[in-house]
Amino acid sequence: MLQVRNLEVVYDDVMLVLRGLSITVAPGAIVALLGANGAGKTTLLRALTGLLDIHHGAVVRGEVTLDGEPVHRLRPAAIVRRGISQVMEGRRIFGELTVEENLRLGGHTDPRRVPARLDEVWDMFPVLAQRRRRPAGYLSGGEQQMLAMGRALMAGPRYLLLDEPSLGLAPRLVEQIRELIVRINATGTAVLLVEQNATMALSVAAHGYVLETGRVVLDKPAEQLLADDDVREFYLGLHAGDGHARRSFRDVKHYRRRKRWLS
Amino acid sequence: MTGILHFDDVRLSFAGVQAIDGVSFTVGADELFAVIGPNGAGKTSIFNVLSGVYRPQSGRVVFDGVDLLGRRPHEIAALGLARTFQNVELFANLTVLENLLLGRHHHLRYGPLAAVWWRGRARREELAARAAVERIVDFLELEQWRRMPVGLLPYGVQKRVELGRALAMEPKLLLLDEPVGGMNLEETEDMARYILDVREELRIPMVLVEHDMGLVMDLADRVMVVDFGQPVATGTPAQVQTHPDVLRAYLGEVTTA
Amino acid sequence: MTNSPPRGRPLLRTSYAQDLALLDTPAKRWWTVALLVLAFALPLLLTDDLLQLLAVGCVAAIGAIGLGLVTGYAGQVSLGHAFFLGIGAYTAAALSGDPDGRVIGFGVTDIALWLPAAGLVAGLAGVLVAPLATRLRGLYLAVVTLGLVFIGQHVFNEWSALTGGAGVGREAATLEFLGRPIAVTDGVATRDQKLFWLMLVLLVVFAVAARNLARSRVGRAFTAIRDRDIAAGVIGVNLARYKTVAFAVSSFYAGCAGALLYTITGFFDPGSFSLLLSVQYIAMVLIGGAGTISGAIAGAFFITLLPRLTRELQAWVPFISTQPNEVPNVFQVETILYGVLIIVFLIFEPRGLFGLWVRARAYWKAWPFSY
Amino acid sequence: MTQLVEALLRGLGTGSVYALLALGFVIIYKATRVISFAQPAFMLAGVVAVTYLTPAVGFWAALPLAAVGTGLLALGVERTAVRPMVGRPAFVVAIITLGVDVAVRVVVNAFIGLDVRHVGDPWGLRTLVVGPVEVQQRHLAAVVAAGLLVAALFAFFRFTRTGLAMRAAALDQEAALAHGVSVGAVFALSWALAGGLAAVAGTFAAAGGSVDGALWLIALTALPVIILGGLDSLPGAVVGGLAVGVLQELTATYANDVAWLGGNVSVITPYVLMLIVLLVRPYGLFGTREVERV
Amino acid sequence: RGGDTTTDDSGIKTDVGVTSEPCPEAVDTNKGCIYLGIISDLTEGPFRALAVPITDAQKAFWKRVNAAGGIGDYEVDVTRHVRDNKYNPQTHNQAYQEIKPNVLALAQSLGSPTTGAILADMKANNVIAAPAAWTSGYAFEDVIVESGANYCVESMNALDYAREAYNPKSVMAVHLAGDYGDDAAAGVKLAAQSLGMTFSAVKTDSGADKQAGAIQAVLAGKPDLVVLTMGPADAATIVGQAVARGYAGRFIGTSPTWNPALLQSPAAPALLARYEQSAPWHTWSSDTPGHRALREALPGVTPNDGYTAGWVWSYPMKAALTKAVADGDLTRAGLLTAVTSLTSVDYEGMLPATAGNYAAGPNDGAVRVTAIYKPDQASPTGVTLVRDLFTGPTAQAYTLDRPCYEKL
Ligand SMILES: Nc1ncnc2c1ncn2[C@@H]1O[C@H](COP(=O)(O)OP(=O)(O)OP(=O)(O)O)[C@@H](O)[C@H]1O
Ligand SMILES: Nc1ncnc2c1ncn2[C@@H]1O[C@H](COP(=O)(O)OP(=O)(O)OP(=O)(O)O)[C@@H](O)[C@H]1O
Ligand SMILES: CC(C)C[C@H](N)C(=O)O
Ligand SMILES: [Mg+2]
Ligand SMILES: [Mg+2]
Repeated sequence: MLQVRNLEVVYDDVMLVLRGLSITVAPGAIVALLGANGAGKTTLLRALTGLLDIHHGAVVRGEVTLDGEPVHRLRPAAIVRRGISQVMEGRRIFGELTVEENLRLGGHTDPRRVPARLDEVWDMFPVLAQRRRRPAGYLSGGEQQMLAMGRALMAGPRYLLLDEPSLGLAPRLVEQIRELIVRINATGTAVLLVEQNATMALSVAAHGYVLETGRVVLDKPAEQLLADDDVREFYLGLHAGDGHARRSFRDVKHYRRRKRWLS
Repeated sequence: MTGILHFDDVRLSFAGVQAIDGVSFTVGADELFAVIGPNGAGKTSIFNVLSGVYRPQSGRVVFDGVDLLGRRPHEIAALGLARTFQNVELFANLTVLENLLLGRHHHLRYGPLAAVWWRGRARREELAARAAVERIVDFLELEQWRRMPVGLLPYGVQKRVELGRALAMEPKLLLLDEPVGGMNLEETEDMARYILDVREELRIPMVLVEHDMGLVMDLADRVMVVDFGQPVATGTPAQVQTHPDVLRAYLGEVTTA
Repeated sequence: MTNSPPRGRPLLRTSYAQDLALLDTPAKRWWTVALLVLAFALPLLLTDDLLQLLAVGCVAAIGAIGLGLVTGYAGQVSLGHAFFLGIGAYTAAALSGDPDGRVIGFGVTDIALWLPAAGLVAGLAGVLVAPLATRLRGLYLAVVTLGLVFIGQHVFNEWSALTGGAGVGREAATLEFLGRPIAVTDGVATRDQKLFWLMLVLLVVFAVAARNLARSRVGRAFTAIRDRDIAAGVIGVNLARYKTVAFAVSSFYAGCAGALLYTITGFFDPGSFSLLLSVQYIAMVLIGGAGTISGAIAGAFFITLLPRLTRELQAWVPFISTQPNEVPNVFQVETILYGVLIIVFLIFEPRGLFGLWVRARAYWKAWPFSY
Repeated sequence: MTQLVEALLRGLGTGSVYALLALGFVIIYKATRVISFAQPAFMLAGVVAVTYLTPAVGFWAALPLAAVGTGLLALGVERTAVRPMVGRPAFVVAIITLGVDVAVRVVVNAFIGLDVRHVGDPWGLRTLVVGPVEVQQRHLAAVVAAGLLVAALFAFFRFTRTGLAMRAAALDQEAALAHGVSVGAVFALSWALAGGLAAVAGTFAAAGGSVDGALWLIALTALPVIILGGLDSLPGAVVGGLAVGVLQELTATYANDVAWLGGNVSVITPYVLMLIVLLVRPYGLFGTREVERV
Repeated sequence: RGGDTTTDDSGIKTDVGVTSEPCPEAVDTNKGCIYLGIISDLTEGPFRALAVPITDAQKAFWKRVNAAGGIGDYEVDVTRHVRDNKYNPQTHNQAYQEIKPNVLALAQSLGSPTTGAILADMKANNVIAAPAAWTSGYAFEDVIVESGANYCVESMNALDYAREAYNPKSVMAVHLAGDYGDDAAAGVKLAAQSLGMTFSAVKTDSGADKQAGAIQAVLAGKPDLVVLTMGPADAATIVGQAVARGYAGRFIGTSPTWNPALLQSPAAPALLARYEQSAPWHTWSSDTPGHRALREALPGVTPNDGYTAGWVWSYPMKAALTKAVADGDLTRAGLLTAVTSLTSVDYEGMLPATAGNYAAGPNDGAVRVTAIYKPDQASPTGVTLVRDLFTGPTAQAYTLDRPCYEKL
C-alpha cells in the first residue's frame, strides 16, 4: 500500500506547492491523477521517488508511506529498490546512449534480473528491439516514450508512476500505452497514472483523484468521475448532459471580445 | 498549380532510417493543412526540411515561388516561413517581450554600429518593433506575462508565446508542430481559438502537425496522413478519418479521442 | 523629449521610448550618477599605487565587457581572450613605438590613432577566428580558442622584432593625445591620477556602447544563439553572421583593452598573454555574473584587486609565517586564497557579484521592513 | 630510417604519457560534463607523492599508493569544491577547478622544496636495442601501461553496470537518479579515478627525468589531445595522445625550425594539429556527436 | 605622494623609506629604520627553488648587519615589504608600485624581464635595486647594483676554460629565451668567434616535454661542447637524453643551472661524466670570511647556492647605504649618488677586491671572474672546484660597450 498523508511540499523554502494532499494506491490497483498544468502532479511524484532535493524542494509536513513505512526521507535509489519506479515527464531518455543501454540502466538497482527483463521489454515494444543499438536521441517522440516506460519496468517495480505517458503520442499509441498499462497492471504492478488525457486515464483506472492547486478536490471511483459534470465539462470536453457528443473546438466561446483593429 | 507551398517527392534519410520517403503535398494560399501520422512517421522532419534544419537527399520544395532547398534557416525565415516547435524552443532566460522582439529580428535592419550608437535609426526601429510586438501581446492576451522570463511561465502560456514569436515574424505561412501537445483541455480550447483567430483575422495559411484528433478534425481543411515517412492518404478530415489504412496505421480502433 | 513619467510614479511609463531607456528608473539614474561622481572623485582620496591598480581595473573591465559579450551574451565560451589582448597590445605598441628602437615602431604616438587601430586589428583577428565558432560548440570551442592562446604565445615569443621576445618584452604604447603626453606628473595632477581618469572615461564610453549593443537586435540575437541556436536560426537569426559579429566586437574590446593595459606599467613581455590571462578574464565574467555588463565590470575589479586584497590580508593572519622558507607562509596563503576566493565566490553566489547587488537592492527596497 | 623508427617509438612513448593524462580528463568529462583543470595539480601531487614514497617502499609500491592517495585527494576536492556545484553550468565548474589547481599546486610546490626530485623509476634512461634501433625502456613501459589502463577503462565503461551508470549520470543527472543511480557516488568515483590516473601519468612523465614545479605544464598537452580524440572518447584519448606524441617527436626531429613559426615548433604542434582536425571534424576524431534536433 | 625631504637629528637628509622609529625587529630600538623591499619569485614561478634561499640569505645578511651596529644610526629592514612576483613582469610591477611609497630601495628584484618592467620607473624615481640576475645590461643602468660576472662574461670564461681543458672545435649554446638565456648565448658566440670555434645556438622552452627539439639539435649538430642556460630539471633532461642517445661531447652549464639533487636523477652518470658548471663566485662550502659568515648566519639549512647568491648580492647595497649615510644624504637621490661614486665594495673575500667599482662605468667596472665546478657526490652542494676564480683571455679582452644579448 502506497499512501500519501497530508503532504505539504515547498520549493525554494517559500513556494508551497502541495497543500495537505492525501492519496492512496492499493497494491495492484490503477489510480488516475488528473489536474491542470501546475496543479502539482509532478511534484507529488517527485515526493514519492525522492527527487525533490535536486529541485530545491522539500517535504515540510505529512508523510509518504510504503506498506506503513515512511519513505519520503529515503534516497531515490533506496526507493527504487523498494519497488517504486517513475517514468518522468518529458521522457528524459539518455539521448546519447543506445536504446539497450537505456534499458540496462533502468535495471541498475537489480542487475541480476536485467537479461530476463530485457527480453520482456523487447516483447512488449518490438520497435525498440529493432533499434536497440541506435542512439536513443534519434528516436521519435513516441518511441522515446516507449523506451522510458520500458526503462522503468527494468527495475521490476511494484508501483509504477507514470507522468503523462500519452504526452505527444499518436492516438493509436495512446491506445497502445493504455493497453500496456493494463498489461503491466495484470502482472500485479500497481500504476499511478498522471494524465492530462482524462479520457484515457479514466478508461483504465479504477479510482481517480482530481488535483487543483496542490489539493485533492475530487476523490472518487473512476466511473463516478466519468459521470461527474465538472469532470465532463473541464476534463473530457463533453457537453454536460448531452450524452457522448464532443464539443467542437470551433464552437468554443470567446469570453473576451476580441479587438478588431488588428487585421 | 497555385498554392503557397509545394513539397515535391522529398526524401530524407539518417544513417539507415528513412525519415521522409517520397512525400509530396501542396498547401493552398488560404488553407489550414494538417499532417498526422504515428510517432516517428517523419512529421517533424518535414518541418525541419521546410525550415532548413535538415537538408533532404532529393526532392523539391518551393515556397512562394522560391526554391527552399539549400537555403539556410535564417534565409528561409526571411522569406516568410515561421514555425513553432514540438518541444518548446523559447529563449528561456528572456522575457516574453524579448522573445517576441526576436521574432521581428529580420524586420529590423540596423547593424551593429547603429546599435552601439543607439540614437537615431536603431532607436526608431526598436520603437516601431516594440509597437508591433505589443499588438501581438494584445492579440494573444499575454499582457500579464510581458516582462516575465518565459522559463517561469506555465507550459500552456509558453506554447502561446511561441505562437506569438512566430506571428511576430509576419509570416506568409505558419507551421505549427503539436501546438496543443501536453496541454489540458482548457488550454487546448484556448489555443484552438487563437489558431482560428490567426486564420480569420490575419489570414495566414498554416500547416498543422498534431496528435489531438479532435483539434485536427475540427480545424483542418485538408489532412495528410504519413506513416514510415510515406504518405498514406490525403483528403478532407472526413475522408481521412474513415480511410482503412489510416485507421490501421494511426488511429487504431477508437476514432476520435 | 519631455514625456517623463509623472512625479511620484516612477514606474509608470507613458511611452515605449521611456520603456527603452537605458536607465529606466530614477533610482537607477541616481545610483549611476552617484557612482560616477564618486569614481571621478577617487583620485583625490586614494594614493597613487591604488589609483594605478584601479586604472588597471578600468581597462580590465573593458576587456571583460568584451569577453562578456561573446561568452556571457552570445554563449561562445572563448579562452582565447589573451590572444586578442596581445594582438591589441602589440598593434598599439608597434604603432606608437620608437622607429629607431630595438623593436618595430612607427612613431604614431597619438592614442586617438593607436587605440582604434589596436581594436580593429584585434577585431579582424576575431573575424578570422569566427568560422571556428560557427562549427564548434561548448567546450570544444573553449579548448580550441585555448589553442589560439598557445599558438599566439609561441608566435609572440618568437617574433622578437615585434615583441622583444620571450623574457625580454618591449615598451607599451605611448600615452599621448594631440601631441601632449598624458601620463606625466605635473602641477595639476600626478601621472596615476591622470591615468585613472583617462581609463575611467574610456571605460564609461565602452560600457555604454556595450550596453547599447546588448539591448539592440544584435544583443538579442546573441542571447538567442546562446540559449537555442537552432531555434534562433529558424526564426531568422543568421548564426554565422552573429557569431562573427560577437567575436569581432569582443576582440575589438580585447584589442583596445590590451593596448591600454600595459601603458599603465609601460612595459610588457610575451609571457603576459598566457592561458592564465584568459582564465582571469573568464573568471571576471563569471564572478561578475555572466550576461550583464555591470557584472563584467564588477568582476574585473574583483579579480584585479584580489591579489592586493589577499596581500593586505597578511596583516590579519598573524599566525602565518612571513618567511618564504617556512610552510605555510603568507605568499603561499596569498596564492591559495586567490584560488579559494574564486571557488567560494562561485559556489555561494551563483549569479555573481551582480546577483549580490540584486539581492542587496531587494533588501534595501524593502527597508526598513527587512525580512 | 633508423632515425625515423626511433623517432616514432619515442613519439609513441611520450604519446602514451599524453594518453594517460588525457584519460583522466575524459573520465571526469564523461561523468560530469566538466573539463577539470585541476588535473595538472593532481598529476603533480601524485608525482611528488611518488618521490616521497619510493625511497621508503620502493617504486612499485609507491606508484599504486600514490595513485590511491591522489585519488583520495581528488575525491576530497570533489566533495568540497565541486559537489556543491551540481547542476550548474559546466564553465562555472571548470573555473572552480582552475581555482583548485592554483591552490593545490601551491601546496604541492611547498612539498617539492628547493631541490628537484626524482620518482626513482626502474627504467631510468636505459635503452633496449633491437637490431639497429634503440628504444628507451621508459617509453615501452609507458606504452604498456597506457594500453592496459585503456583496455581496463574501456571495458569498465562499456560493460559494467557502474560504468553505464556513470555515462547515464553524465547525460541527465535527474533521470539517472530516478533509476537508482547514486549521482554523488558517480562523481566521487570519476574524480578519484581521474586523480589516480593523473598520478600514474605524471609518474611516467617524470620517469627518466626530474620533478620540479614546472612539470604540471605537461598536463596541459592533454587538452588538445582530448579535443582531438573527442572529449568523451577513451579510444580517442589514446589515439589523440599517440598522434600528438608522434607528431611532436617527428617535428622535433625533422622540422623544429620553421621559418615563419620560429624555433622549437614542436611545442605547438599539438594545438596546430587540433585546429586542423577540428576544422574537418567538429567533434574530434571519435567524439560523440551531440544529438541535435528540434 | 612621495616623502618630503627631512633632515634627522644627526643631520642626515632622508625622504622615502627611512624612519626615525626603530625597525619592527630592531636590535637597537634607539636606531631609525631603513626599509628595503624584496620582490622575488616565492611560490609558483620557475625560479622559486632559487628565490626562496636567495631571500632567506638576504634576510640573514641584513640581520647580521643590524646586529653589528647597523648603518650609522639606522638599522635595515628587509622583512616588512616582501612581495611575490611569480616571475611575471606585471605582477612584479604591481608589487613594486605597492611597496614603492614605503621603501628606500630594493634589496632584491628577481629576474631579468621582471626587473625590466620596473626599470623605467626606478630611473624616474631614483630607486636603486640589487638585482637577482646577472644580465650584462645591468652594467649600463645606474640604478642597478649588480654583483659578479654577468651571464655573458661567465660564458666567455667557460669557453676559455673548455679551450684549455679539452679544446672543442664546435660549440652549441642551448638556452632559454630572454635576456637571461640570450646573454649567455651571446657570450658563447663572442668567445667562439674569438677562439675560432664554430658556433650554433638553439633556443628552448622550459618543461619536461619541451626539450625534444633541443636534444635532437644536439644529436644532429654533434658539437664538441654544449653550453646550457636553463633550469636544473631541463638541463638534466637534455644531458641525460642526449647522452643516452649517443651524444659524445661535453656540457657546461652556466649558473644558475645546477642543483645538487640532480645527482640523484637518472641523468647522474651522464652528469658526472660529461658535465661541468660555471659560477660567478665560489660555492656555499668555500672558505672565505664571507662564506663563513653566510654559513653561520644560516645554521641548519640544506646547502644551496641560492643562499650564496642572495648573500653576495647584498654587499653593494650595504656599501651604498654606508656611503650615503657618510655623505649625509640618505634620500633616494643621495643613495643613487652614493652608488655611482662607489669604487669598491667589501665582499669579504667572496669576490676579488677590485669588484664593485660602480664609478668606473660599464666596461671598466665589470667583474670578469668565473669559477668552474664539476659534479661530485661527496660535496655538500654536489660540486667540487675544478678551476678557481679566473678571468680568461676572451673575457679579459672583451669591451663591454653595450648589453651582450643585443649581439646574439
Ligand atoms: N523546481 C521548482 N522550483 C520552484 N517551483 C516549482 C518547481 N517545480 C515546479 N514548481 C512549481 O510548482 C507548481 C506545481 O508544479 P508541477 O510540475 O508539480 O505541476 P504539474 O501538475 O505536474 O503540471 P504539468 O501538468 O504542467 O506537468 C507549479 O506552479 C510550478 O511552477
Ligand atoms: N537528427 C536525426 N538523426 C537521426 N535520425 C533522426 C533525426 N531526426 C529524426 N530522426 C528519425 O527520423 C524518424 C522521423 O522522426 P520525426 O521526429 O520526424 O517523427 P515525428 O513524425 O515528428 O514523430 P512524433 O509524432 O513522435 O513527433 C524517426 O525514426 C527518428 O528517429
Ligand atoms: C637568478 C635567476 C633567478 C635569474 C634569472 N635567470 C633571470 O635572469 O631572470
Ligand atoms: Mg507535471
Ligand atoms: Mg514530431
